[in-house]
Amino acid sequence: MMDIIFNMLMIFLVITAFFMVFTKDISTAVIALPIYGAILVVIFVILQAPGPAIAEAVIAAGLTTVFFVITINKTEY
Amino acid sequence: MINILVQLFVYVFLLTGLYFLLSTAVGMIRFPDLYTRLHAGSKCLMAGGISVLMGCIVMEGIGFVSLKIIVIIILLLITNPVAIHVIARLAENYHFVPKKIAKNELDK
Amino acid sequence: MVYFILAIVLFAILTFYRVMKGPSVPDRVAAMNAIGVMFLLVLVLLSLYFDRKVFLDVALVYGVFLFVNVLIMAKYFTKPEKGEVGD
Amino acid sequence: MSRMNAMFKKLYKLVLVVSLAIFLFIVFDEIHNLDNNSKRYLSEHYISEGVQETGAINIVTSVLYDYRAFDTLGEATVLLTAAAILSFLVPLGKDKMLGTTFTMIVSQTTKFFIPFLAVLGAYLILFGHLAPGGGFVGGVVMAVIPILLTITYRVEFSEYKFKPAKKKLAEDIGAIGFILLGLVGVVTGSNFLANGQANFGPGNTGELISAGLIPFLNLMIGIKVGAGLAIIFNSLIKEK
Repeated sequence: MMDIIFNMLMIFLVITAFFMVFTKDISTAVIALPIYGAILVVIFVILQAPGPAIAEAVIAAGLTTVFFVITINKTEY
Repeated sequence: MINILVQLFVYVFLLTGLYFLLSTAVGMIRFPDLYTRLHAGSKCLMAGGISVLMGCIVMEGIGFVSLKIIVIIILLLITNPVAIHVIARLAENYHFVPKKIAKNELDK
Repeated sequence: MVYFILAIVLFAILTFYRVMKGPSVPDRVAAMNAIGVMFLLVLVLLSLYFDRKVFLDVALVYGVFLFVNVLIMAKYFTKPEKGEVGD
Repeated sequence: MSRMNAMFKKLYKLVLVVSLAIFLFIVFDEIHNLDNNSKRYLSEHYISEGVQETGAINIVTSVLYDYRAFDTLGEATVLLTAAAILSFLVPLGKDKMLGTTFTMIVSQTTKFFIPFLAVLGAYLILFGHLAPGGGFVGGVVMAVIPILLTITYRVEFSEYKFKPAKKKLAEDIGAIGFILLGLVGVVTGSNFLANGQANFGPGNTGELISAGLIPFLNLMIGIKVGAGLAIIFNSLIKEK
């Protein structure tokens, strides 16, 4: 049963990554970035690795988004 | 006997939470307007989340783990309404006119 | 227990439709907030399923950073996109 | 014809990404084949002997701060360089970025929220060798406090609460303290940043003060990362 959840999360991860790459608007891509981080956190927890999971929750879902948002506000998009 | 009762409470809480989370997902898809979508994202989501976490507390019993889950409940109760309020403030910049409501208001 | 986790992941995938489709930025931010809370619940349920209380720390830290994300997106996404002002 | 061209371009991009993914999958499946037992003797040694040698329960921390501590020093140096160059390039100025004005609700919530963040960050730093977390994660959680102050109030209030000179001093203390703690290993007659080999008293595994130098290294990295990220954020948000 856990295999089905794992495979579903992997497919969701691929969908999110393709959406982030192929969308037209920059702000939409930045909004999709924390979702990508959240899916990776759940996958790491299923694989029994809490250390990389907590680092992923801090870096990909937290800091990268913060810096991207400020950089987008400073540019003309 | 008491074991069966605890199991029953857990299932009731979790199923209630799942119902509210399903209504959150359906509301996010089906509602026509931004403000109604915010309504689905605040109240239904918090009801579902608190129900699921209460089920976890009942399942776990009194201990260190349930204390941490109570901390998570307090975190959600503080942060999520403020997050929705902030999103509504963001929507003011875009000058939204909700079509279906605004027409009726102007006709009167 | 596993069926509940499966159901919540399914609801998160359903809510992702609003991120893809949503006509404006606040719609997408609200849907992102909903997906984040759903994954937080999945993390708590997984920590009870595997019976390791260490995983609750991950859920706590993720909740904090979800709030910070929503706050900073609402503060600094201010320029409306061209031709997409409406409901 | 142009629509045909655009469709072909889109299809070309998709085929490119898919073929790259398949190529990477084949290559990594060939290299990191998990069934191959002969390549994993180092990780076997870490898993079986790591707790006795270093005294830290968390194996990730024992690898990061004992076996591979020199890499951690390199990562910290990257952050130090970034913070130094940003604060050098953006010396002074005011916060002129456009932003939605927040109401009193958000500022009051921030006031309630900050002590919670401080407790969470201190817990993550101090229990780095017993639970997941460690210096980097705890430092980032501590750095969220000036970021929240900058978002809800202004940059001026944030820099009145946390003075830039003090933040720079904290970052220097973190960087120099890490190297001084590493030099303790040289004094006792073994390598730089040696912890398990130099026998610093692993103590009873599982207690708060155990595992030799690892909690102090965690503390130094936490101070350094927190101060550095706060400096980077405040420098990015200011403009001439």
